[in-house]
Amino acid sequence: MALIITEEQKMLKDSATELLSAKAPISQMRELRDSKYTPFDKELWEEMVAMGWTALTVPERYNGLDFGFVGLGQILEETGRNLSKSPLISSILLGASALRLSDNEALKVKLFPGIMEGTSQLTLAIQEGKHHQTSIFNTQAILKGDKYVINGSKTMVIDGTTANLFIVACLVDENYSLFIVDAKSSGITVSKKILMDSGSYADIIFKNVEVSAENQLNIKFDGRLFLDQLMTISYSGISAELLGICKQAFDITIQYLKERQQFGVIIGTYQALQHRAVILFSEIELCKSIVLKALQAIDENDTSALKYAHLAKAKLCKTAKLVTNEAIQLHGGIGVTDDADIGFYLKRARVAQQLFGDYNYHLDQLAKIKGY
Amino acid sequence: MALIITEEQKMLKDSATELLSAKAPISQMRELRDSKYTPFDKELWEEMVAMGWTALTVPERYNGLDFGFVGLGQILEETGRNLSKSPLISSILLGASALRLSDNEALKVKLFPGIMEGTSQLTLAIQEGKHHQTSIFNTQAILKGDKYVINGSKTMVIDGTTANLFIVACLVDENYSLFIVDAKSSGITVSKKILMDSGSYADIIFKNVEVSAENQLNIKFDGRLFLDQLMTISYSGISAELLGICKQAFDITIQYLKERQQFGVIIGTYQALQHRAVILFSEIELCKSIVLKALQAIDENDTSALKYAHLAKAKLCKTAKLVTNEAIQLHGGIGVTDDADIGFYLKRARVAQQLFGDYNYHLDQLAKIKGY
Amino acid sequence: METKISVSLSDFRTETRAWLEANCPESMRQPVKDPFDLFWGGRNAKFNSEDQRLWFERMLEKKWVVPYWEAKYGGGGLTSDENNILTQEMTRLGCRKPLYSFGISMLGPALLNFASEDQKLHYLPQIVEGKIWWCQGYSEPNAGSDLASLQTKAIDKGDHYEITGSKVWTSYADKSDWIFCLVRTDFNATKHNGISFILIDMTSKGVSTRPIKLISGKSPFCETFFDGVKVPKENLIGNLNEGWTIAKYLLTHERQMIGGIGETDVKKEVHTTALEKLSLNSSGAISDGVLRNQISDFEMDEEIFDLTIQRVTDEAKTGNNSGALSSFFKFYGTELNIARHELLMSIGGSEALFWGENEKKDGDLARKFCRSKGNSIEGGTSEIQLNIISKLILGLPTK
Amino acid sequence: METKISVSLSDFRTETRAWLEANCPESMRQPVKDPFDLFWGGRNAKFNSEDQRLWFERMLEKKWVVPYWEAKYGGGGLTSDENNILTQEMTRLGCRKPLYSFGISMLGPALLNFASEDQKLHYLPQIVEGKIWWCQGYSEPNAGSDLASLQTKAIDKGDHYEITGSKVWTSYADKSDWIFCLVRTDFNATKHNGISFILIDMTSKGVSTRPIKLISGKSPFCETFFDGVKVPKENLIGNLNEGWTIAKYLLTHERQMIGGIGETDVKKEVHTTALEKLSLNSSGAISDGVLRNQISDFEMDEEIFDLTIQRVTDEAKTGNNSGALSSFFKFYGTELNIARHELLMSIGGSEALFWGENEKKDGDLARKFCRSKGNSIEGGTSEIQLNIISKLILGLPTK
Repeated sequence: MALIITEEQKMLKDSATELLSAKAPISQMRELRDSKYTPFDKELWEEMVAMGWTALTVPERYNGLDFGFVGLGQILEETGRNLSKSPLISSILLGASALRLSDNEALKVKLFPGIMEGTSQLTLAIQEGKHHQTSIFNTQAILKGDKYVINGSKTMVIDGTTANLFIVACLVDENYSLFIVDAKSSGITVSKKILMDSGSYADIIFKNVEVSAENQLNIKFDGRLFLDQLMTISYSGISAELLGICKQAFDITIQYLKERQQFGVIIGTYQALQHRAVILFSEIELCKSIVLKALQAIDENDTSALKYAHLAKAKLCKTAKLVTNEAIQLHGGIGVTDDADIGFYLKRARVAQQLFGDYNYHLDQLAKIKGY
Repeated sequence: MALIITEEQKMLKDSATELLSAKAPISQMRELRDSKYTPFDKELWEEMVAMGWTALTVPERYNGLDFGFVGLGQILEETGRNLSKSPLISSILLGASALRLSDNEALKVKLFPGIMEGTSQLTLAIQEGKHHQTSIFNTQAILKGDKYVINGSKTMVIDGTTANLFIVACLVDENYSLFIVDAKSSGITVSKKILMDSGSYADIIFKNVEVSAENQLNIKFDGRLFLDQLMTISYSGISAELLGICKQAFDITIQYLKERQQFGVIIGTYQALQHRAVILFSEIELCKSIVLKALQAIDENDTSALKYAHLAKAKLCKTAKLVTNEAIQLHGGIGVTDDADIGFYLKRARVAQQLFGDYNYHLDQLAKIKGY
Repeated sequence: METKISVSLSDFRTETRAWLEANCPESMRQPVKDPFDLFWGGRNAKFNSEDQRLWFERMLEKKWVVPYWEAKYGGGGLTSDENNILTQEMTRLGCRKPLYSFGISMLGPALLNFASEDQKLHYLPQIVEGKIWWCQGYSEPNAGSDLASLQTKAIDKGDHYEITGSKVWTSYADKSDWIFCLVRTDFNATKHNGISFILIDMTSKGVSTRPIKLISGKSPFCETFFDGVKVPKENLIGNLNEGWTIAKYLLTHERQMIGGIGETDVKKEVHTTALEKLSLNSSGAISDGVLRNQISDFEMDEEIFDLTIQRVTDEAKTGNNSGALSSFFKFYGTELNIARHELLMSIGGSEALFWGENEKKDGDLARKFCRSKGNSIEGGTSEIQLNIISKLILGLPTK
Repeated sequence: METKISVSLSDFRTETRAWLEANCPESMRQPVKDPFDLFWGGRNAKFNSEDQRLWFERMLEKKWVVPYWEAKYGGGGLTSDENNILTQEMTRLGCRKPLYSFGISMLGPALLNFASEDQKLHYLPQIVEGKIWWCQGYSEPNAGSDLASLQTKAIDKGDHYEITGSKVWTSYADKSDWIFCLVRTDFNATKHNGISFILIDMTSKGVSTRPIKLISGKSPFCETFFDGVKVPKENLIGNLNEGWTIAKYLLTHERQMIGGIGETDVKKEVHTTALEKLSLNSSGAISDGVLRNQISDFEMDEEIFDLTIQRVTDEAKTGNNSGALSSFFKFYGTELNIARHELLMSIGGSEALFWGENEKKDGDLARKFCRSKGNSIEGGTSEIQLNIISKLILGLPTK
């Protein structure tokens, strides 16, 4: 299929551009930060629900729009551009996707409505150490009667302080499994962590947390495959956000190069800066291609989807690092002041780079996939 | 001690500059290549002997000058600048150094005179695979009566077609050992290989080659330590040559930037090219420091000498790659023609980068030395 | 997702495949080892093998030497979709091109866009039939990146031009029959406005050539000298003094070719070579961890670059395209090819350094490595491409 | 190799070591946690601890606050060798500087080189005694890289200058007593020739400051505004309209400081942090192979950069030196520091991203990372340093 977005996807993207630039520009993010790091603006969230973004990837049989991940990616790209804060990543990219992949029909019927209405907010608790990986968990779920008892701890849980339902990745005997756990369950301790992007994350300790066996997301579906597919979506989705970050940081910088004067000339006339700007442009051109390919691969059930997702996250992490660093440097002094917006792109990029694995991790996975 | 060369070392360097620019400029190297890849000019070699370069690192008790490796490094830097071809690397940097490190007094007394007179030409046969390493050899020497019998094969033997004595790194039981083997011994097959630098190298097969036990270079001296010290010298010496290559390729390129005109201006006025030139300058500044430090460390028996040698070779390999590539690119079309000299620097650099381990190898060793 | 394929195209593919399988000789489906083994046509055309002759004649008869040109110019008149299918099927079977020719890839497009109908009818069919070996005369010793400062002059002598000057980087000039050339026809105009595009018979009196040796060894490149060469006025293509327009058009074409767009070679993945040549650790990974990462990073960019060619091609079909993107492809594609050769040299270690004394047989890897250094220079240096992108795509100002 | 050490220097080292051990309080030998914990002196000087007061007073009495200035200016009159030994011994014991002061590091050298004897005798001893907290007024909102285009004007009013304009990046301006400032005294001269260097009392009427917040959080930087401030004419340092000479001299000084020359902190090796924080594979190597290589490459450059400082310092002693090398150190040193923080962030992973709500206590690593991005901008951007090196060392022409 053609590596371009369809007219419908383009319309969705345009509507996202419109809504976010009107209702969630970067000034909103600054205000939230200055209001004691408020996680997100509730009104904006309601607007997103009204726009149908929360239903975008939900299958039609659950009354969703089933519009696909290319569509969700367009929205995430725009939230990246505007650094808009909302539970889209935690509850939709991660939460709704986990539910979509689940073979627990009862759970799907029960939870999709709340997710789509935005009244129920999910998030994924998977990471345990300083770095993302999906091969070893210490968190265990042990079956006792008709309940599982979960023990372990998770970190980097996005919106972990506002979500009402956690999807917890556990080991059940030797197998991977995911459970829906109510945030209010007894035995759960949530510690709020404000990270560099002014976002609200949580460290969560599960101590003898009881959860009904009915809350297991994968019944017959192999946990390893489930996780791989969920990660394919996560890597690609975060990459789409990083693409928006790169594009906007680049655009702002090019604009600055066209305006700022020193030594009596516009600094954009300096060839050394021009060539550096073109390098950024070129890398972003590559980023556009792999992000779209990774998203299309999900929608098409491409057997190489995981590879494309690794490629996307690896490339986007590398490019986001380059672009945000160069963006600051090309701004000069103003670039390191809090008054300028460009620093926020650096800060969000670094967090998004770590989320679900950095460049190093994905590069290593790519080599492993190819067998070297 | 101060990280500068002494007055005496400076004088030696100046005399090398003088001799080589007069007798062994790059045009000589071109002529040798065009004369069926002649390995080196014999008259030049006699001049070098007359200058005392072959005696430079030989201890005074064997009638050498004992001038030290900083001195030899200055000469190698100048041969790098001029791409002069001679057995200095094979017979002096490697051969004389191996003998100097040896605890076989009789062998030293016997061989040093010929080496210094240039009548005897040594070389080192150590590498076996495509890449340098010093931890595994398949070449074995087995004691039978008063002789060792050597079996195995070696590659990348510098001047292997003109040397009359090979220093062969072998395994004796589980231990490393080095033997002086006459090139004419029965059982030796030498295959000439012309490499990219137009230099003459050899693949050598040893099949039941008998060598007197008296020819063992290390009697009580541990073979591993022997090799480490010999490699410390080799890495540092080749790094000195690479420094000369980098400096000259850089100087030629800067000169070109000051002369070549396009679009009605001297291309050296273009800021993008200026900044790239400064990056090269900066990296070469670092190279100067580490090469000198590595050479001084040998002369001072610094316990960190091997670490400095790894640092030198790693940094010089990386910088030589950068500088020679940029030198060609900054020359534009003329840079890829055989008429221009700059291409010879690229070709010699790539060979010198591989000799005794590339950037990758030395970077890995550095991490190992530091325990991570 | 569903893709709609029109029935006729699907039929076309089936028929094409069958025809190629039946008509392309086995030896013409093998990768090219030696560039001199290709068929270039020309007055002194010589086939290197019976299969090569057969393959050319069959394709000529089928009108598929230049399948996408109109029939009146000797082409096959295929639609863009049909031509793509033919290319895909040829790539799938590994079929060589029946004729290698700068006439097809460079002069042809210029003629189609800028020549008179008479000129088209005269030259294009000859190109298709491989009767003329064309070469290109653009750069001069002092007009490389600054091509428009070229000084080869064509003086109006009434019924003809008299041409004096020299060109460099004329590929195969020593074997070619004709050259298409940029010459200065007005020395008073600003430099871009006094240039014309003209065709010159290489057998004309006063034309001579000298081969250029590269750092990789011999090369097809030559210097070409014009010493008062008489050229009929009807050999001028397009308007007098408007040759720069044609030059710019052709440079864009050339960049796309060098940048790898439309290339049909299937490149062997670098990691495959690495697995064959390098030692692995206990978990099956390449022991040299630095090299492993370099390969992985390179293959990441290579794979994504290919996707980018696809994306931009797809976007172009919907009408979104910028000509300056060819500069981006040229720049990035050649940098990747250079990086690829650096990696292959790293993997090969001392083995890859082998040069040997026989240029034709020895040192393939090392010579290709050296040759790759020219990629970021020929067809407009990387620096020129960066300047073009900065100005035309990013809109950064110039002083 | 033998090194000759003069007996008296050897004695000096022994005595110095003994004195420092006896007189430097234990708490003054600990690394600095919070920059606000340093003693900066000034009119409103406040010691943060009794030890800090003791240490300053003892060093002042010993004349070692500025040990290398002449005694008549309040210095210790040490020779260069003696001063090096003192620095080495202080570093060895981890002694803090008794007084942090731009008066010592920046204004002092300018006064020594350009001020009248009266001015030196007036200002230098006050600096040594920590009586005045000095700040620096150079950059302006539209005069950053292009510093010489500064517009803060000093108008000659007979017995005084009247100063109007604003400065940015004035560190600690809100706490300082006096500012040394570049101002424009001739609007008709070419931009480098109309600048003067002047000292201004921050309590003068019309001076105000506003703090600048950085991406890392609060900072010591301020904007400083001058609204018709009266400054006595005797506060001018050096000749009228020749302030640019002083500025260039001081910028070289500043670059050396930022580039890390003369820095006495012993930096923890990055791989040590990596070994503490990262998982290792069975052979004891860092499992993340990419990170391992990045660390190794970084430490290679870091170690060799330190050797380069040593080499250039040693060369300078023999009289071989180029002032423009300070640009190289500034450029390369700051790039290394930025790379170091990128690596520490990589190693720390999600942990390193912690920011927290309490700027003073939380997110040390992430905030330092953000702060490091300013290194290649402050004190002259990397681009400016590259321009300087290109021109002054490589001798590349400018248009």
